[in-house]
Amino acid sequence: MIYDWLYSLTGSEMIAIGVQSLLPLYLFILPFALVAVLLERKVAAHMQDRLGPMRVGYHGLLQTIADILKLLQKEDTVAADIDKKFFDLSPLLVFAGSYAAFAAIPFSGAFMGSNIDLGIIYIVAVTGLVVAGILMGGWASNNKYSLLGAMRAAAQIISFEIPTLLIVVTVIMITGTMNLYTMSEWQTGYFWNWLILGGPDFGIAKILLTPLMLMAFLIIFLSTLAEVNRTPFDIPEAESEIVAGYHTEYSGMKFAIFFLAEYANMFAISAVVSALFFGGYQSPFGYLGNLLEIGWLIPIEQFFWFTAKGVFFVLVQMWLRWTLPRFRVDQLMSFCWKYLIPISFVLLLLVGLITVL
Amino acid sequence: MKNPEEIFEILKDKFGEVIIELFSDKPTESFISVAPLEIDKVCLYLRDKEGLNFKSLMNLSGIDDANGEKIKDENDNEIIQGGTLSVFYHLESIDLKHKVTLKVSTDRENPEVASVEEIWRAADWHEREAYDMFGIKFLNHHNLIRILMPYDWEGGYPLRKDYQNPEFYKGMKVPY
Amino acid sequence: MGLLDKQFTDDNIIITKVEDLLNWARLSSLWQMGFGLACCAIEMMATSASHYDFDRFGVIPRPSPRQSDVIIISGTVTFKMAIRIKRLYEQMPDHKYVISMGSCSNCGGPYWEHGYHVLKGVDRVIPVDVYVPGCPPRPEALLEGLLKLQEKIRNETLVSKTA
Amino acid sequence: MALKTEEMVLNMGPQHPSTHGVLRLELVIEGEIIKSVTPHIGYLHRCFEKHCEVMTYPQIIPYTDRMDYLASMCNEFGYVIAVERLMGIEVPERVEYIRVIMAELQRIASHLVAIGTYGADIGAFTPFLFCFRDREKILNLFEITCGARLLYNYIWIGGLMHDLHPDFIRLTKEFIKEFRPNLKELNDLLTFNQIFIDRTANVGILPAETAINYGITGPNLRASGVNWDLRINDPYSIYDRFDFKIPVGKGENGTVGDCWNRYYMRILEMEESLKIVEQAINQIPDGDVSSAIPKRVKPPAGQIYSRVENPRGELGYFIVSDGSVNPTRIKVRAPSFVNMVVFGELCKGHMVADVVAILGSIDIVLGEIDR
Repeated sequence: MIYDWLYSLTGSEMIAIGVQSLLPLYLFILPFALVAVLLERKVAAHMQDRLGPMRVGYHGLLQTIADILKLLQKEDTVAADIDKKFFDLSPLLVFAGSYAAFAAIPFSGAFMGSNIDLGIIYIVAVTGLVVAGILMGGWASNNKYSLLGAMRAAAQIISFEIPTLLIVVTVIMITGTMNLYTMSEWQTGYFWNWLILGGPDFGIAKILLTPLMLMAFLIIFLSTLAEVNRTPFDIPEAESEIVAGYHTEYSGMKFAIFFLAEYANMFAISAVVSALFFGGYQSPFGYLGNLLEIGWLIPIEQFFWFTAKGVFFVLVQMWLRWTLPRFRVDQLMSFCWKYLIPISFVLLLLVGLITVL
Repeated sequence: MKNPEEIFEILKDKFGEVIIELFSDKPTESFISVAPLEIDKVCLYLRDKEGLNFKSLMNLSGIDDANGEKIKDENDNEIIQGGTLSVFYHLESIDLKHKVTLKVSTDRENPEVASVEEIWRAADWHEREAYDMFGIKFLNHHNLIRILMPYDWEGGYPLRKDYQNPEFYKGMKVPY
Repeated sequence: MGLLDKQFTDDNIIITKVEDLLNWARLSSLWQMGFGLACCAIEMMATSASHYDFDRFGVIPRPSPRQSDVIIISGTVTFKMAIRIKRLYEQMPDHKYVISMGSCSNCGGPYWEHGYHVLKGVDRVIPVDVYVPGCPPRPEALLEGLLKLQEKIRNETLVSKTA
Repeated sequence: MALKTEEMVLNMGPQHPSTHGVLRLELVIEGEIIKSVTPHIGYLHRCFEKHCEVMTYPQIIPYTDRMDYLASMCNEFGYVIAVERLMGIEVPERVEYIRVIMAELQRIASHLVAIGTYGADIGAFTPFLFCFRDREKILNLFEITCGARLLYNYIWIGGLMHDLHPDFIRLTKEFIKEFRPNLKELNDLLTFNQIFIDRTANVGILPAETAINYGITGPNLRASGVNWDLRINDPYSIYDRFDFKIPVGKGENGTVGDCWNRYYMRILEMEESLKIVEQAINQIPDGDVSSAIPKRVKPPAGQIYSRVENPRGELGYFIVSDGSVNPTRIKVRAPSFVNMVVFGELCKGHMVADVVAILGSIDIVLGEIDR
């Protein structure tokens, strides 16, 4: 859609692809990260009876911009005895992983980076790059805290991929597609058509599916939360134990890229969760565009709803972060292997039975 | 509940020569003077003997008596020669609620005291501190190294009365 | 200011404006190294806590020296610690600032005379930008010290000094 | 064939977010499992005992403030009691009451820091700020009393620096009224949070026998199930006039003497301290607070070991006097210093994350360990 329009505008495939692939970065990820960092600080501050940044701009609106500008100016320290190549590559890989995930995320009916059929599987797979990046950075830093953080991250992310994938498979069994666009379209209509409430097909299956889907949502939310290392699963960068985890040795812009990737990731998982269970970009109450018969309003509305759902889950993540303590590494593992994985297996079985019936 | 006099009598009967004297002049608390190399045996007895039960060591404290001869060295600094360094032990029984104070005095030039670290683990760091500050050597202590001062401090034992500051430590000036 | 530092020999309007922007960024995002030494550290924590809220000025504690811009020497520096402080300071990337908080780190404080193990002033090992007096300084005093530091950063320049 | 593994030595500190100051821990770890821990202290050794030998008795009071800087009032309290016992001074009733009020308020403030930082160690940052918010109110009470927020020099030998502010009683009552709900909120947020309990229960168990042998005192000893509090068992000042309980660890969520118990003791103790403050401000008599301050502090020759219950345990002052204006020797039996010895023993076999949990539960203050 956007691609077609760009193609007709410029007449060059290359430019169209180039512009389209960079669009999410400039239109969404960077502004979102800027807003999210500030939002996190403000949300945290207000939860803690504080005010948060107040001095730059109105209520500290420019705080993140100042931070980025400052980080740009900082010296890029390279300690002796580090593996320079991997050290430099690591933040890029981490960012690439979270950035590539945005390619398959349907922001609205008219705009998604790439409408690939494997959508959801692709996202789960490509975020695996993050592990490689973190492990690389932790190892190359030649710092024991970084190494510990990286090892924890690797163990954690790989373990939590399993329940995530199991739930994804469960969802695929119901929807019959891996394409996120088709999946969102499938949940069209009003909010009772969302998968969390059993999907659009009425009947006994919907009633049976609803509680199962609620559980599935909880599991995938928790396991993706663990995949992006947010509290209560933030053990790879547990500040009070291993200083700053895998990015202990990073300074300046490289650190900023890690930071950016973290916030991009936060949105990515919220987007996946809302695309799977909450109708993706679908509005819960029908469209204003349909009512007023303005065709171009619908994609914009859809974009709004999608962002709203995403930001809502990001806010939930922040809320959890500033409320809960953190797990220990073995508790985290047993939580995954003893609870999440068996439960998701059972869910898979039950949902399989229901869909067969 | 026993008062220091009774404990002194018990110890005197048991150990004889080792227990030297009971000092008690009010208003201060009384203490029992013990020979430095036998203190561990006395303490073990005090801990395990029924009716004494001194299960906990409240405090262990070194002290420089500064009772030696004050002379001037070649740099015109006053140093003390001879005399004693002492160690005070404050014991307490939590179940019987009585306390006793022991004191050992040892030679300033070669201060050696038997360690009670095996008897009360609490003494571990206290003894290391006394070693660090006064240079009192606790025999049979498993890890008698400096604790508060840097491990490579060469300026001597700071709480001795004749301690002189070194001029520099690792390139940093010590005096103001 | 990184690569551009002191690279220009004469001042002009563009440089001045760029300078202002860069200085503004630096002074409004001073990340503090989360590192306390002694009594003053408690007041430093109180300054970060809800009542005084360091975050208003964009100051957040970072656990790693690599990511911090300002180190607040909050308390008595002993010889054993001085070596480590020097090392921490060296580990911080450039554009680093030092606030010496409290009498002890200014000059040895109450331990100046008989403190055989106290470094009499942290400026004997690392350069200090702002001294905050007090034993311990009140949080307001630390905030004032931070504002003074911001003022100092505001007047930094890309132009190399002449004569 | 088994893989060859190597032990790794991890240096935690002196600059580390959760060593509560400048402690250095040398951890030998295998993977995440702790093989042994060696604490290295002395990074804040400020020569307190040397200063005592050259200062006069009243001049030492400000230095005692700076030992356990979270509980300055209690430190002063302990010191002046020791000197008063040595000199045989009787202080007026009003002074005793004010001292007790101050010491108990200080105990609450100190426990708030301990609890807050413990929450931060476990990963919950918000309770830390909530605790500091409440602590700020206590500091305001101290501030109207003596003008200082942290290091007071308020309790003098034989009396006080000056009398209470006229508003003090009213403000303290207001504080108590505000603080009780906040304490409940803290319990809901942190104490009975399941993740928090999972992290701290059954971790770092300290049996009573070991605790006594290691000389552990204070909340840490009581968490191990030993009912031992100097305010009851060896009463000083006027503590025998108040009605309060000594909380003892029961192992509600795990074993007696684990980290959670040690943490929970502090919550319970704050409630008891509130009770003491309430009773004291209701009973406080009128009087002159400076009538018993001696013109010249010159104790007779002799020695005394005097101790008080600090927020962290038994704070003892061993004072040797030769009859002059400055003491020959003052040795401080700092509770944190003694409590820290057992740390290496507690950590064995646990994980890296547990090290900070155990360290936080012991609640050390480095200023007191190193002096």
